[in-house]
Amino acid sequence: MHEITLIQGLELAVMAIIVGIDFWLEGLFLFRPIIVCTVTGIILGDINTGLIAGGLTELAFAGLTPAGGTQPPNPILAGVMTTVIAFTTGIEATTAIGLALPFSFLMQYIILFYYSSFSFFMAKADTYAEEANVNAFIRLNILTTAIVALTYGIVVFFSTYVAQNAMQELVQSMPTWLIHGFEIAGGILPGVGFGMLLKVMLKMQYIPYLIIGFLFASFIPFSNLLPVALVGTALAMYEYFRDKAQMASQTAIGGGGSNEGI
Amino acid sequence: MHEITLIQGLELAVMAIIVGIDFWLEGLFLFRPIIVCTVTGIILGDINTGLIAGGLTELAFAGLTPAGGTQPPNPILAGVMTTVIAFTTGIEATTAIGLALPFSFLMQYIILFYYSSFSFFMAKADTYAEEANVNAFIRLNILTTAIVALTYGIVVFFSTYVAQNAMQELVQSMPTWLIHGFEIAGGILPGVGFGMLLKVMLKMQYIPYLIIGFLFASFIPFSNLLPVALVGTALAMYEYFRDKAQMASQTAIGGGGSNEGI
Amino acid sequence: MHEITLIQGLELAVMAIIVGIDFWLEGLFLFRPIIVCTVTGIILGDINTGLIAGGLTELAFAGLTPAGGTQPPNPILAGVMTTVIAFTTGIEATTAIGLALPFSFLMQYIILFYYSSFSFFMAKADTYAEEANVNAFIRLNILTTAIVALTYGIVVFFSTYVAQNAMQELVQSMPTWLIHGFEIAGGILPGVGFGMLLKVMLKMQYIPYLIIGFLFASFIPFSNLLPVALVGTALAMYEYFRDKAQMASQTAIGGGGSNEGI
Amino acid sequence: MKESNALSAKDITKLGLYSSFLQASFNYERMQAGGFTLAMLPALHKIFHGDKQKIAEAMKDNMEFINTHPNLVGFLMGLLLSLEENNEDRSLIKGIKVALFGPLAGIGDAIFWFTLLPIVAGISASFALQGSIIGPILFFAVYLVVFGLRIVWTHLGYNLGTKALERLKDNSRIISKAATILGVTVIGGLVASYIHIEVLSTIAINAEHSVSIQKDFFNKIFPNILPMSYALFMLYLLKKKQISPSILILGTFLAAIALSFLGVL
Amino acid sequence: MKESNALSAKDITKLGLYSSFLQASFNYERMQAGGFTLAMLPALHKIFHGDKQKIAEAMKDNMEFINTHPNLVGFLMGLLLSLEENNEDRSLIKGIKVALFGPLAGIGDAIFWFTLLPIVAGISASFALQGSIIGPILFFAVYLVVFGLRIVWTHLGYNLGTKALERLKDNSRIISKAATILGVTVIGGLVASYIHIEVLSTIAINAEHSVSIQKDFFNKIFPNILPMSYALFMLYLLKKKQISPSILILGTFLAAIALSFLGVL
Amino acid sequence: MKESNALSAKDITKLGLYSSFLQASFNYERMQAGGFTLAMLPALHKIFHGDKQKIAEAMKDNMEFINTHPNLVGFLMGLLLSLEENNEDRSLIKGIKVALFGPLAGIGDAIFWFTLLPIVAGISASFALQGSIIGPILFFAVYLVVFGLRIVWTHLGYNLGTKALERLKDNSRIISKAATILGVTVIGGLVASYIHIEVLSTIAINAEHSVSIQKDFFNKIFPNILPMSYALFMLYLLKKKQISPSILILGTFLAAIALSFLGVL
Ligand SMILES: OC[C@H]1O[C@H](O)[C@@H](O)[C@@H](O)[C@@H]1O
Ligand SMILES: OC[C@H]1O[C@H](O)[C@@H](O)[C@@H](O)[C@@H]1O
Ligand SMILES: OC[C@H]1O[C@H](O)[C@@H](O)[C@@H](O)[C@@H]1O
Repeated sequence: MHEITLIQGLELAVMAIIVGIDFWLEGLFLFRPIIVCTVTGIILGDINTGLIAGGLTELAFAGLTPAGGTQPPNPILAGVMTTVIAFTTGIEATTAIGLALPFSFLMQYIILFYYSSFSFFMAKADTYAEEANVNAFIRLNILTTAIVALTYGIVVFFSTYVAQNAMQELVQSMPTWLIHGFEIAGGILPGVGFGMLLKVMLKMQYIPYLIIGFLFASFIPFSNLLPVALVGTALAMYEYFRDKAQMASQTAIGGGGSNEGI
Repeated sequence: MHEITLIQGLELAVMAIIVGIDFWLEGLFLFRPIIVCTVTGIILGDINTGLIAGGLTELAFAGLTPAGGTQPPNPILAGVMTTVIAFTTGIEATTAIGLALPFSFLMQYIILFYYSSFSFFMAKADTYAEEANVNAFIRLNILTTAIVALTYGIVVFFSTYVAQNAMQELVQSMPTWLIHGFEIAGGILPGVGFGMLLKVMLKMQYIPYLIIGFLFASFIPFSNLLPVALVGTALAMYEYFRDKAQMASQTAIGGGGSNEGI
Repeated sequence: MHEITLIQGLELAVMAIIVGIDFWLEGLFLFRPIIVCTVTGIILGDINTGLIAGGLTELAFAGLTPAGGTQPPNPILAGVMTTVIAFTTGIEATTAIGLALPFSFLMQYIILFYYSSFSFFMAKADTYAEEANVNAFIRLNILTTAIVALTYGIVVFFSTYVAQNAMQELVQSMPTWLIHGFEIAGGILPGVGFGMLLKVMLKMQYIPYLIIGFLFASFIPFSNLLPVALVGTALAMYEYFRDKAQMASQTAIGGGGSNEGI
Repeated sequence: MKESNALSAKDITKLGLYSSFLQASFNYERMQAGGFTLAMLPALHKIFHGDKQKIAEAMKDNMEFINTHPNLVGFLMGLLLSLEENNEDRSLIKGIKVALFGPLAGIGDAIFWFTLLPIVAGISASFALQGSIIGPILFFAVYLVVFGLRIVWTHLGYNLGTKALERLKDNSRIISKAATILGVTVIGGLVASYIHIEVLSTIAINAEHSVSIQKDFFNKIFPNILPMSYALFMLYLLKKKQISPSILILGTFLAAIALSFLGVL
Repeated sequence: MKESNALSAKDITKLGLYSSFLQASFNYERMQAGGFTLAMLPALHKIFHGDKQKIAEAMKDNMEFINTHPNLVGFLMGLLLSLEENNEDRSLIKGIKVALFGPLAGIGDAIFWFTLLPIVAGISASFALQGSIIGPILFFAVYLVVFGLRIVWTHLGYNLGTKALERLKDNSRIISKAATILGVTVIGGLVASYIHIEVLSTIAINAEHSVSIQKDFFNKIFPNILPMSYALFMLYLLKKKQISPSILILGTFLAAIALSFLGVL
Repeated sequence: MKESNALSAKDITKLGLYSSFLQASFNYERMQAGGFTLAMLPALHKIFHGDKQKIAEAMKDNMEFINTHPNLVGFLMGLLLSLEENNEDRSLIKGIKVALFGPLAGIGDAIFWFTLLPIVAGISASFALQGSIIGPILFFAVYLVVFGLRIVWTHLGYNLGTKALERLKDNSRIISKAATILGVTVIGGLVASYIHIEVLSTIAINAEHSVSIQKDFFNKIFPNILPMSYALFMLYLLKKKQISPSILILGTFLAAIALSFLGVL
């Protein structure tokens, strides 16, 4: 049972602003839980909790990507809150992940809101473009980014410093089955993410590869996905060279055909 | 050491008739050992022996299929007799399977005999067809099925009720090496079945798939063949889509060629 | 700590001449360590050391092949000296392999020297050919082979009988890290051999197969490479039949095309 | 889609059930011809409004040799009936039947005999062996569903009708190729897991210890090398030497007993 | 290779860095258009020597919808600028942009999102979980390199320029196919290792012992059958039923809690 | 099939044995030319009934550069002699020789060097390591058979003769491609099982416990990552940097000793 001081709250907010910008631009991947949690841990003066929380949250969220312009549960809030909850309430990180999810969702929806509402800026952007008004155009982009950054700062400050006592009471009042439920949710959630990926990528003809990757990972014990990635690479390269050869041979034939035509 | 009562003998005969029809029509697969043995067990009032015998016999016979109109050792007799022998003589089911084989062969040959002799009915069937004599045609089909069904009833009644004492003495008089020999035969026999399947299916170009299935099952531990089937599915789908694409592209080229011809 | 008698030294030399010829002609593969070591062991009257050394050295050298006319560290010297060093100095065979390496290199370079210098005989061979001087031509080939054979005899006699005491002192004076270093070298060396093979064989399009073979051997436990070879066979056959089918279909199209041309 | 829809959905469902009589008079001359015709009768009767002439013709065609997979034959029946309804040319109908029953058999056997059966058998047997009734129940449940699907296939075949025909004929080659791939792969697995050969003999390699031929030799060379070798040996005898299965079964049997007597197996 | 090399290597390096603003004004109408244009501005300005007219045109083109992978977009930018330098026809330039951003997204996502991230995450997390700071440091190091590569891609794209174009357009189809293969394979692995569903319930099969649904049933049928089923179920709902992800997340959440309450999970 | 069968089956058998002299005067200028010619001599002598002129011509042709696989060369020799018998045009014969020795080398190396050897070595070594003489005996037996096969290949080549030629030339491309596939796959396996690198160093990650670089780092990233990296590194140096194998062997050797001294390996 620890307290978060005002200073710490502000420090967390500042961190949130920085990694928030990184999240928005997908730049240095500072927005991934393993980084966020560690820094949070450092700020709270309990790096070990930060590392454990980071490891767990990173694994749970590695499958939840924004590919295709989709928006998954937010990794920053998940990271911050998992660490903070574990730190303040003293519960296990595995459990904390579950309890951090609602915050993760909240931020996800805020981002989604911006994704939509920022569309309104496009009209302005077009006019600036027509006038080749470079400076205004730059300002506009800074503005949007700033809005996101600030939002992160505020949300994190409130979720951590302001809400901490409420949080503690909440957790203590929670029945175990509910807490366990949160944990479980954390374990199943990536399924939604994968469903979204598959929706984008899985044409009938790629099903074999899904099966192979799945079988491989189900039956061969390894400590990370590199082997599966290697299998995928092998298959991808095989197919690439096959297709390439075929293209070649076909143009050859095609060419032959046209020559005969002459 | 148990006795089979006359009633039980008759009940077994009735069961044999029912599953016999199912065997002939390959309808509900009640003719598979796992079902036959269980029911036999229930009739003999020793369901547990029935279940064990069913599990073992089913596994031993899962590879012996009639695909292609071939006729493997008979699953019904194998099922009934494995259970009955285990029940009456009190020996292990594993051993009983071996001792049930001769009965399984006997019935196999009877069915093969019918496969040939029923050819004679075809002349009749043709005439009925010409006359569009529907009822006679139906009767003919019922007749053939009835013959098979009855045969099952009789064979099973004799092998179980009538022959039981002889059976017991036989088993007791058997040297262990002979009994063990029967067990072994049970373990090797599926090889013949697979040989038959391969004769039908294995063209040179499919050897790679045989190898892969074999390797997979040899080196990756699993409790049933589903994974191998998944691999097979993946490979089959891959090949299917490849061929399909090729067909498409070729007709395309073909078309192109002819257009150029014009 | 054993002595090698003069007789044994000569016997070893004789053996070296025989297997040396076999090495040169790549005939009966008597030149492989597993044979050489065993025979050496027999000659030294310590067959067990011979067998152990043979097993280890064979495994270490199985990847070092002369394919493509290249010349790997010499298997005969490696075999003889591993056994001899283990026998005379009483150290472990695993360590002896390392210490045998320098001899193996020495012989490798001698052979490389012959590979180059024998080129000078070719001029002679040409003249004999023009004159169809069969006998001279035969003598020439016998000569070259004899040179190699003799060299083996001499090198082995010196390395074993003559150098044995020096050898013993050397080994005793060696610091463990140096001996260990030799062992390690033995373990890494095949890497060079494989690099050479890959240089010959590895076009971009074959990388997938390298990956698959590597993955398979890394994750599936087996006692020899047969399974990997089976995988390779499956893949090779698959590709072979695919290409064959494609060749067929294309000639078909090609033919069709030309007909249209008419 | 059809001019005269003589057949109602109910008729097709019935057809699916009747299709189970496929093998009622199975024999080596015509294989499933008798049962096949039998199952078609009611529908044919309805289509031709009892016109004896036409029914006779249809029956004669159906009485020709056919051997396909019972679980899928309904698909073929439905398809053919949709053609009969459009009273397509008899020879066309016959041609399509001949063209399709083979591939259908290949697909059906690969899926139902070589794949589904061993899998369901494996799973439910593992329950039964623990003395749990779940085993047979599970098995029964699965095959009840499979049986029910016959009706689905039949409707499918009937509705696809002529439309799908072209595509079907084009694809049947590559479809049954795919089915064979599945089948062969699974058989490879079956060989490894359903044939059991364990050599008991050992050789004394030297004074102290001896090697077990199975563990130290065969398993070292390749696990399951004996099962695969035996299956391939059978294949060889069946294909190259034309030896009948019955003889091979008998031979296997005697060999097993002999080797047991000699203590080899 | 170019008539007028307005841009220096340094400009291209800058461009690579600016490319990080790609998503600065990300939104669902134009996706990355705003940031894309922003990143191109300095270079465009230089190429057109501040000619407002031309810059406006270029900006308008760039403001059209685009969505590609941030780590690789530099490649596209470099390529397009080399075209602008040769003042190729505007519509050509636009066409190429439209033709390439999709495949580039596919490749980038497959490599960076679906493959690199889970792998690096897996490795570094395994350190972090031991309480070792090596974890996050390793992670950071890797992504620092990835970031640095943006500059490389950009130079690459610029130098390839028109030359490579033909080849690129031909290959882009089969390249992104290959990328998809990699992606889908890895996702198959992700499903097996990142979704965790463990059924706790057991059934008493008879007096003495009871079977655990997870161990004795699901695991026997197929390990990870539940994770895969769930992922496919989600796919089904998303694709066929058009249900929004948010709802599925919420549903998953509530289901988890409910099943926890019932003691099933 | 041939006009004048100068050669008896016995001659071909002899030829098969003589083919073992292939490398009798191996050298870097002509590789196996000398031995190749030597092995052909007796048969040529017989075909040309000692006509010095013709023999000289044949010998000259045979003395041209050739490098193929000793175990299979008999096949080529048999083939060529069947052509000589039909006294085909010299240049044709030479052309065929040049066309075939390469693919034959590829096939032979893939099968005999990269596949058969490591397998037989592995199996028989595992016996020898138990101190069992079965090891070397088994090894010898296998290679005795392989040697015997030379005679078979030779007869095969001779009998196929011109007939098979066309097919051979068409297929040689895809055959040696297949052989390469086999070879490369096995080499992948060899790298994983025949190169041994084990890092001993450890890093203290915090007060209480330290991580072993090998177990906790490399093995976590990928087992055998070091062996593969090393093999690829060698490949790089050989191919891109043209460094000679001897230098790499020496380098490896010194590196190993140095790293042993430093306690890294
Ligand atoms: O899918 C292309 C692209 O979509 C969005 O723009 C973001 O999620 C990127 O990370 C992704 O690469
Ligand atoms: O092979 C087609 C067909 O052959 C026979 O009719 C029976 O064994 C069927 O079960 C099988 O499907
Ligand atoms: O590569 C062809 C050939 O090259 C050399 O001649 C020898 O190493 C042979 O063993 C090898 O087969």
